[in-house]
Amino acid sequence: MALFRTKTKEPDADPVRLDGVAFRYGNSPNILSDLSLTLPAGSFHFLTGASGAGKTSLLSLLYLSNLPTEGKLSLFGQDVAKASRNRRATIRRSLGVVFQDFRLLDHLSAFDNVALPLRVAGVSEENVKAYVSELLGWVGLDGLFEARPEVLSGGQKQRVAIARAVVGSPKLILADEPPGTVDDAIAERLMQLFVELHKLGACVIVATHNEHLVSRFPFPRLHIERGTLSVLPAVSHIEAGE
Amino acid sequence: MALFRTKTKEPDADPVRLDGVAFRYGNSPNILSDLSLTLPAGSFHFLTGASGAGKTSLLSLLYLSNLPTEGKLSLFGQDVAKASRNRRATIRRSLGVVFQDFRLLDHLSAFDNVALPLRVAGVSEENVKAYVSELLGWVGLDGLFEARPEVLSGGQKQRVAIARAVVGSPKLILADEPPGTVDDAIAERLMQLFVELHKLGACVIVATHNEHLVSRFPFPRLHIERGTLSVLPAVSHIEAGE
Amino acid sequence: MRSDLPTPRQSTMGHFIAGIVAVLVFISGIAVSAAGSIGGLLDTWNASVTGTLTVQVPGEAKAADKLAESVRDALLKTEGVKRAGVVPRAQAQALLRPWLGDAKLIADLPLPALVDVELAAPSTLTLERVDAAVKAVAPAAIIDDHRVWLNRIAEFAQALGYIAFILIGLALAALTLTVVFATRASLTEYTQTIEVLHLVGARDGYIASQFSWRAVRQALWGGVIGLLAFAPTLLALSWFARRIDPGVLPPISLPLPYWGGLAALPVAAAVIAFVAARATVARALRAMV
Amino acid sequence: MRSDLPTPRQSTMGHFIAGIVAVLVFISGIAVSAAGSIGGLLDTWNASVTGTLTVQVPGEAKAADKLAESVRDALLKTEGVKRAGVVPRAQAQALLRPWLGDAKLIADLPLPALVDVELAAPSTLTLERVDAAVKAVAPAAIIDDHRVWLNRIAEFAQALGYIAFILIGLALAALTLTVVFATRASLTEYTQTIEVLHLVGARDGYIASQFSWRAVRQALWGGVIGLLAFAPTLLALSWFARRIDPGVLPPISLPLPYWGGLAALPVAAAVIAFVAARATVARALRAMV
Ligand SMILES: Nc1ncnc2c1ncn2[C@@H]1O[C@H](COP(=O)(O)OP(=O)(O)OP(=O)(O)O)[C@@H](O)[C@H]1O
Ligand SMILES: Nc1ncnc2c1ncn2[C@@H]1O[C@H](COP(=O)(O)OP(=O)(O)OP(=O)(O)O)[C@@H](O)[C@H]1O
Ligand SMILES: [Mg+2]
Ligand SMILES: [Mg+2]
Repeated sequence: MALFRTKTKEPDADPVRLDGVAFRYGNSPNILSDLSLTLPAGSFHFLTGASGAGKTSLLSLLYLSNLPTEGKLSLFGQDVAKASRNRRATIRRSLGVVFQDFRLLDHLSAFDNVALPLRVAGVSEENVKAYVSELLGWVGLDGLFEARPEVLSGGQKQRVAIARAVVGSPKLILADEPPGTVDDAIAERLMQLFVELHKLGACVIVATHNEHLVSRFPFPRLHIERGTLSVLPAVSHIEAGE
Repeated sequence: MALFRTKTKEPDADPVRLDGVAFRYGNSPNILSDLSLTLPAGSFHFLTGASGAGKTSLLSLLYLSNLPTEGKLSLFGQDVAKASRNRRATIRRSLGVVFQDFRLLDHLSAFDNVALPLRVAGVSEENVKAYVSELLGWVGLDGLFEARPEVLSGGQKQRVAIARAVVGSPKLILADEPPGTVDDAIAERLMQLFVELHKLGACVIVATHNEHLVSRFPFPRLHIERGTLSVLPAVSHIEAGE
Repeated sequence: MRSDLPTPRQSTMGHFIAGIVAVLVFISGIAVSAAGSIGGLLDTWNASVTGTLTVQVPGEAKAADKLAESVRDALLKTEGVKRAGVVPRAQAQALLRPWLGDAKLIADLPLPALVDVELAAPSTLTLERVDAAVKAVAPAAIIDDHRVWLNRIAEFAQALGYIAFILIGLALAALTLTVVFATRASLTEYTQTIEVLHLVGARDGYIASQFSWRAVRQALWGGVIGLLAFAPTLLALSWFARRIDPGVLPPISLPLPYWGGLAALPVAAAVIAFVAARATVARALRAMV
Repeated sequence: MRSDLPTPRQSTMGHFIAGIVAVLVFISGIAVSAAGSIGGLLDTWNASVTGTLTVQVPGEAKAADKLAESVRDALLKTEGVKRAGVVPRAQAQALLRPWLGDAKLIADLPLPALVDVELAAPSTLTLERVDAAVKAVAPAAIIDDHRVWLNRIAEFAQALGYIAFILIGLALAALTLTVVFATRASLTEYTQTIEVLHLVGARDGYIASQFSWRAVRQALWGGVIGLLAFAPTLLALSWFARRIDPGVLPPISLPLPYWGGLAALPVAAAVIAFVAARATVARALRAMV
């Protein structure tokens, strides 16, 4: 599988660095408090925690949808709170995000949805076509290039969302419950995408409830409980991609 | 647990009866073909099949969002194709549906979303308050009664959707990937809701990819493959609710 | 009726439908009052121009003057006549001076006696009455009724009335179109709500009435706002008109029936919104099984 | 520019903004042309009423007739005079018949000679020129210029012009308000799209320009449709006006500058839509990190 353009140059700074980060919505109590953590390039973590623990909230800080209420968050060595809006847009182009609710654009075909990050980044239409077609084939959506999200099944939508997240060969991948609603054969393939990018040097975080999934891969877990984060060792030591 | 009003009178006819049903969207090829099946009251089935196999499509026939392209579908002994629109509305009030994409109303609080089927059916506000509060508590959403879906986490939204589906003590329950994005303790509770209703005489169908879930409960599976349905025996014989 | 729908505060389109109706009611108000004022203005002007006529009573001076007084008395009893008076002979002679020049000559002329008449409401009917009254007393009298002017202005006013009518019609058509348009657009925001209500077993009538009453409230509300914005504008316009020249323009003001019509605009908008909402929801529902 | 947004075919609000602009341009067109036509109509009428005047040349019949001919010749050379002619004495005498009755007596009267004058463009300036020309030839001549009428109608037309101006202003204000309103409402439909574009790394300027150009296209399109609907309406109105009475109403038609103004309406709507869209998207983006 050669789905991704290899990076010739490793990012200089750690993709994710949290220093005493706290976060809350509006005036409600803290959802996350005093998180300090550095995730280097080429790392792979699961993100676990009960429903409502704050997994999506933590990811929303990392994909720059929210800013920390306290503390400092640096992505690729840049303090996101201090970065200009255009700078943040540039950082976002190094991210690949699978949203828990997919966030596909209903008026665009599956192909155009996946192509969106490339087009926004100004990739040539020729390359867009090549990358997107290959990736959609890989996630098992051959023949559905022109289908709009409303005619896709739940699992098909999720695969489009995952393809969109990884199409730009991002250096930081944030996936919220990615293989939740697909059968195991496909879940395996989707995980392989992340693992492959991880091997190419990307920093990957996969939020999940699926204990089966967590136990299948030898990756450490970030566990959120009562607003604080702890790093737990991998549940399993079976090598991925077998 | 006494969450549900017991039915004094069993429904006379089988909740679900398919006779040579086929279904396709528009002019595309058949998604489902020649399905014949009767599900009696008090039955519990898992619905399995690969992503895109047609699970949601089959459920959409049962919750009267689509009509069969061919064949006859009867719910509670009534041919749905021949029923008047008001008649169909009445049939829908006997259904509890958990949609794969939740379909909560964004402008209503969690409480009002769950209350919707009761209010549409004209239940007194006093009873609405009692039933909805108890149920929301049961699914672990105490304190989130007034929260609107946009501030809920993915798992919390799903629990609201499930509460809405079961609040009216429906006689036919159709759940599309219900415990997909919640942790196992909560998944267990949610399954208990369905099992309890099943024991009270409801006919339950739960579509899922989660093999762990399927293997935990001693219920037979309806399996969709290449457009046809086969009934497979239960994977496990461990008694539910232990 | 309990509402399972977004409250207006949460609905952009709810505001929008009210806003659009406000603007359109405002415009319709302007159209109606422009038409009304121009009509009224022409009427007033028309009256000031054509509300006078002159009766010539020919004959020997003494006799003619006597007859002229009888004609005046008869006219004063005629319906629609506001004022009637015999023109003093000296004044009548003065009228001829530019033509004849020689004052002495004029005094000797057998001039007719003149009766100056002012009508309360110049109309063909009044003119016929005047004609009959005069002819009864003095069959030889000639009525100079400036009829050419009267006809011309009456025709003009009538034509303007037709056009004003058409313009109001167009404004109302635009109002209708826009309310229908805005209602339908606002309901696309609610497609998901309609679908969910449908799926939890609500009947079509229940769903349709929820949305149509909401649309009615919004249109009414917008219509009232439009009227409230329109009233001070009318006052400002009329202040401005008075400032120009109190003589030329009568105060711009609307006859009572026009106000009635304006007040009916929000109601009309509400009715249109109701029908449009019902039809739109019914169509959305028909697409659902 | 490549569009990552819904094509108008898929967008209710896209249709809607075009529709609203069409309706408003149509209304503005009606307002502008009503004002223009009423103005033009009053001008024409004004001219037909006051474009004539009578010069009385007093004196002994023969001498007066001679002098009247000189006056006529002088007037024909005066700028602004369309036609001038001596009224035959017999015709002038006929005018007096109702007053005097006796034909023989009239023939003996030292009536003034009359010159009937038609002006090309009645204005104070023209009247002054006529006055000067007449006085130079016949100092004793009297000019009966219906000045009262002239003043009255001129003032009325001017006042009506002011009001028409205000009405056009109001229509344009309504157009502006509605375009701003409709643009903002239409963009709420796109909030999700804006958010997703933002999340995949599009810059604010890129997102704003996508939406503002779309709004421009929709407003322009709507404006053109409004104009296209308006043109036949104007034709129908003018046909209707001609049918009533060709003498009373001159054909309703718009002076060229008005057409220019109407053609500018879609452009104005587009500019407003552009600014409103930019501002709305900018505000939506400011709410995102
Ligand atoms: N926009 C918001 N405004 C206010 N509160 C919010 C918002 N989004 C989430 N919350 C609250 O923050 C808490 C954490 O939510 P979050 O979505 O991060 O949970 P999660 O760990 O992703 O859960 P799940 O596994 O169910 O998706 C929840 O209690 C939720 O109600
Ligand atoms: N509205 C629609 N119009 C046309 N095709 C549709 C529509 N909805 C679904 N489909 C197609 O029908 C097929 C079955 O879809 P369905 O949603 O029933 O699958 P599913 O078994 O629920 O899959 P998943 O597990 O991924 O949710 C898919 O190929 C999908 O693309
Ligand atoms: Mg989450
Ligand atoms: Mg499905």
